[in-house]
Amino acid sequence: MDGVLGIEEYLVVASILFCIGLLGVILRRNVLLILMCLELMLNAVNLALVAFARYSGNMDGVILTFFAITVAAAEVAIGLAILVALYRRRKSIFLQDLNLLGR
Amino acid sequence: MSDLIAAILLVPLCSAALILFFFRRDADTAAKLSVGASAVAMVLALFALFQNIEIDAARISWLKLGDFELSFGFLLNGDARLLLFVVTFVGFWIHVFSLGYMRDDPGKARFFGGLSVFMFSMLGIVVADNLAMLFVFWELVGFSSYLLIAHYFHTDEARAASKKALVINRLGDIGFLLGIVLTQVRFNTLEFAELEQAALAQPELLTAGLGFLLICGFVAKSAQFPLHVWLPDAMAGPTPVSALIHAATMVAAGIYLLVRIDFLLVQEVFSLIALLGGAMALYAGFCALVQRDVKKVLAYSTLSQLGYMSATVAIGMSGLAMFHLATHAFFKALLFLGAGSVILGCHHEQDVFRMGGLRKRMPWTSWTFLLGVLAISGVTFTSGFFSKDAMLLAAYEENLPVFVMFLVGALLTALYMGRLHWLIFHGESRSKAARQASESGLTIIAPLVALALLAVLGGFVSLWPESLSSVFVQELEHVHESTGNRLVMTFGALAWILGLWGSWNLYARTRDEDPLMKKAPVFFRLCESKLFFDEVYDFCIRRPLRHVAKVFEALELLFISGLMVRGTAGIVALLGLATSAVHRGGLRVYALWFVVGLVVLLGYALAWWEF
Amino acid sequence: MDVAWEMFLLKVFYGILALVAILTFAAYAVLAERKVSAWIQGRVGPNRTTLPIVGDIPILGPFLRSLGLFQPMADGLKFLFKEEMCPGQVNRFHYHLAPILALIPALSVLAVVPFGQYVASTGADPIPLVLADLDIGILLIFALSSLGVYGIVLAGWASNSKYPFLGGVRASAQMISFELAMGLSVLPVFLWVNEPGSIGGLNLARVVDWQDNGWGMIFVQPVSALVFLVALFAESNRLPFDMPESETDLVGGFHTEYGAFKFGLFFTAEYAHVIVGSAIFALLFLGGWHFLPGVEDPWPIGWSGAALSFLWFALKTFAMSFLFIWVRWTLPRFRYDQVMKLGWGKLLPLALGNLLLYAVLASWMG
Amino acid sequence: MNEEILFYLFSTLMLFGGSAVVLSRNPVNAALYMILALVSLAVLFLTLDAFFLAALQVLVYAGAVMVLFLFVIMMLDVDLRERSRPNIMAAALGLVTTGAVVAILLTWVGEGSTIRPSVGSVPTPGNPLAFVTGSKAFGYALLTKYMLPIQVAGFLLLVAMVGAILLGRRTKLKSSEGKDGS
Repeated sequence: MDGVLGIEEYLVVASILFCIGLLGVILRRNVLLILMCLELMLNAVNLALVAFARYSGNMDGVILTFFAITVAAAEVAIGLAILVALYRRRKSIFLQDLNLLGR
Repeated sequence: MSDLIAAILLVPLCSAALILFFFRRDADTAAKLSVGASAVAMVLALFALFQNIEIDAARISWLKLGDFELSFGFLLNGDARLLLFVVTFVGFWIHVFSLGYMRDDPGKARFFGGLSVFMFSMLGIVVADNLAMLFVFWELVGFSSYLLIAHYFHTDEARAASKKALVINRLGDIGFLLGIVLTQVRFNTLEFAELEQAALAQPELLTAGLGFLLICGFVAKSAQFPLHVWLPDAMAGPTPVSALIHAATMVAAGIYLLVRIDFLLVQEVFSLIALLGGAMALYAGFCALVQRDVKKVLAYSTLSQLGYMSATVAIGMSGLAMFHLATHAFFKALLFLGAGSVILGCHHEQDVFRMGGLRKRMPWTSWTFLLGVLAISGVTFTSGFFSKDAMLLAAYEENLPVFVMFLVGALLTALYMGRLHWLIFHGESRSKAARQASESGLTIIAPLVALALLAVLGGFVSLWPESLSSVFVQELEHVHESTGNRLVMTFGALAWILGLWGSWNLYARTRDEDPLMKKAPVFFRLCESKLFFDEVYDFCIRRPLRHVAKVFEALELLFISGLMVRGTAGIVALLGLATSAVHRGGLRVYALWFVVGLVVLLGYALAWWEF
Repeated sequence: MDVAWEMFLLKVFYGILALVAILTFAAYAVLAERKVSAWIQGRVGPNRTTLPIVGDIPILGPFLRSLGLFQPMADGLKFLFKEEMCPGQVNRFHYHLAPILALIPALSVLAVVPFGQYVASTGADPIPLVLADLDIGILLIFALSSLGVYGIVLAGWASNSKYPFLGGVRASAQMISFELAMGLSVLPVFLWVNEPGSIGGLNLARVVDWQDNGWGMIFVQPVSALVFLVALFAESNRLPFDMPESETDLVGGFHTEYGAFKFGLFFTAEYAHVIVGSAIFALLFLGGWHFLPGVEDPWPIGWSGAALSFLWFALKTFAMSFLFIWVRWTLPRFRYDQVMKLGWGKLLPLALGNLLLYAVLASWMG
Repeated sequence: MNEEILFYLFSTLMLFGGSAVVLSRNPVNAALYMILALVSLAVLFLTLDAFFLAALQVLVYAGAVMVLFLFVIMMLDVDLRERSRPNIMAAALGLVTTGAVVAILLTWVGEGSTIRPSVGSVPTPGNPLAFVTGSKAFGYALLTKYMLPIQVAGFLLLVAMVGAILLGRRTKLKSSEGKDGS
């Protein structure tokens, strides 16, 4: 059974997920959704890391993912706090309304 | 006892600082603080003078550049002691006078702050023991006089006058600074004591050029020819300022400088100063004769008296100059304060032809002013008589042309001062303001009385304490022993009697216009034009300079403002415009660029792997 | 059919069995709730429902009827056959999704909850009866139960109505708050169980093993047990912490707009929560299926022993469930801010201090 | 065999969830799809024998992070649907560049290993940092090699907590000030 499922399958899935997230970041205007898409990208990287760890038989990648999850939690907490503060100030969470430069 | 001197110096400074930082809104406190500070300074100065203390050699290093070292120290010899007394004493009474004069002024706190700064810088000049320190305080005096002249900064006149004073003083100070630098280069020291020794040891180092440079400062500060034009204009300041600056202290600083550095000056310089001084005594007298503004009359009178002093210094009798400086400080301050009292009484009316008949309404002012007039005219046994007589004697012995000029000057002095007094206090009141005038309060009368006492009695040398009179008593005795004593005294008496009598005849029953204008119109107009000095300056200096300035302005507009400032700004702005086209705060655009960068990076990495 | 496939089918079978069991329990827990509340309030409770054949048995039938044992069936049928109402203002998709999301985590937790032991005749170590004997058991329970909040939040939001929304927001805040204290309260237990030299891990069965002398963990770590119990009440939204559905101020809380079968799902989910929570408490602190303190387990070898151990464990679980009901009908409700203060201000520091204390103790004892 | 089924099933689900996040107009839907993607990812972790991480993934991401997201979405309680369609140019450009990234990544991926080392359940004394299924390895790694990072991470969480509290509080003060002023 082993050997059928190689690392490249995981990496392909991870890179596709990463690009989906990236596309979301580029296309979406809602800051909330952009944050979510960033989380998607982060998770794609997590998947790749775990796959690397599993295929190299080493714990490091998994531990790194562990830290990534920790940091992501902190990041989301702060990001959402900023978002709520922004919303209270500007009554909008759409990027084009938050832009103070240009236009 | 440097500490005591330092205390005298620092008390006004502290007062100024306190007013600046804490009492700008609290004018009454500021005034009390300033007056208190000047009182403390006077008491300390009197204490220092009557204790006859010696100055130890304690010096504070201020600036050290390689071998070159600048330090602050105190030199308190005879003339410094005399001037210290004059400045603190007269300064104190002027402060007291200001309390009354400036009572309702909106800028009262600012004014008293300025007075304190001025006291500080003036005292600094008095006690300085080297040229560098003197120069620092010299500039501070210039700055504070600028502040005070511009007190009524909302009037164009005061603004222009303060600017003029500042610019002309800078002009002189440049020469002075160059002279100081040259002195340092030649003698490798700036201290008066060391300089004196060096000048005695190497007289060949003294040149006319050095002397001319050094007296530039004197010429500007003492408003001597040809830089005298600022002083009459400076009357735009409040009257106490005119009294303080233009009678007792600031203009005296020039004379004082001359006395301090007279060992550095050579004969040619002295000759020039003597000539200029004599001419000034004459010229200013003529100008004063036709002025309508009471303060301008006094200003030209000051110029004339300064001419006396500088010429006296130039003919080698600096002690007599200091003596006249002191007595002049008393009676000129008295006259200015009296004029201030009159102006206050007439609700800021300064035209003498709109006054008249004030004798009964302002008796104290009238009588003290009369004493001042007598003193300045050199009426026998007033202070002015003693000092002026001595100067006439000295001139008679040393330099006859100067003597003649002095004599005519003395006649003119009596003439215009008499004119002033008759016009103000005698005859009929010629305006509503004059008819409604009333005597001023105690804070104004007290200084008048105190200064009148000194103006009358200041000439008796025996009344002076030893430590103050030492500077001039010797020369005084010397000139009195000379042969022409009696002759000169007669001439002097003739001069004031003639002057006062003439003025009584001319002006005692004047109506609204100057009788001289009818009797000698050409002479009158010549005097009124002040010999076209302002016009000549305007034509010879201001207009050509304006053209030069226009050229420079064009250059600046083109190169500095245009090419360098706007040009660099333009380049930056262009760059900014270019970059801001990408950088518009669009988060998604940033992300896109990020991805593009990622693609490039990955592509590069991939290609690198395949190679 | 190969072995793996067989194992897979077996697990599916067991899973279905467990589901049926838990749903039955939940149904009867509702009955218990009603009966106990009636007794506490001096009433009789449901005693009318009966079944055609069983109820006709002479003495036993009326007795069962008076106990209300047939009531849950009637209730279930009622939920099933009521008209499915859907209010006009709701977000249809989320409105229907919410009860499903509420029930799934409550039930899926079962997978790692051991419910008995099987001792093989060879005299080997007893094998815990559990669907998935995972190393990370307690972590998975926390993970899955933390998903339960979505059902409530979504229900509150999708109802598009004020009170449900408030209930939903309250529920999510409360669950997030108390989850922390709960996790921290369990840590000392595992700290204690994972002595040096042991295999280590977060397996629940191992905790039960550690208590095989019959002395429950509650005697060793009473504070942990207290914090866990309080947090359990809050997590399952039971009184005195039933903020999300406090009838007096929010009408029905998040399920105000729900009726019929969807309401039944919420209902079931809540009781499933109660029962699973009771079971976990019994496992962690009451010694699981082990017999009384100081008494050797009397379970015989083989399947009969396994059944007995399961029954004993079920007894403990029911006792805990009874405690839940008892508390509900005894204590008044907290105010919302009091709940949050209790969570962050009291329980969390207490749990932290407790963890610190046991960490120090563990290192001191080697 | 099972793993393969799981992998294909859940990676499809995950990619579907991710795409739905990007495409859905309603943020609540997006959040729900996000949860789907995250849980699917947890299952993928399971297929990689990373049980602990899978549980953690569900606990932290699905259980806490996404609840926060939902919480904020509901708190703001406005119409969060995007009003305008995405810029065609931006969409095209984004598609092209991400496509390029995918292409490059995929060409890179082709040379991977297919050999999956067998794993034990607990770390061995000889190789304590080897990949194992048990959670004990985490404890071991975190307390030895990753001692400093774990402390830094803890500190980071503390800072984040303080920051979040501060951000929330300050805006509250600001808004009350605004009320006073108006």
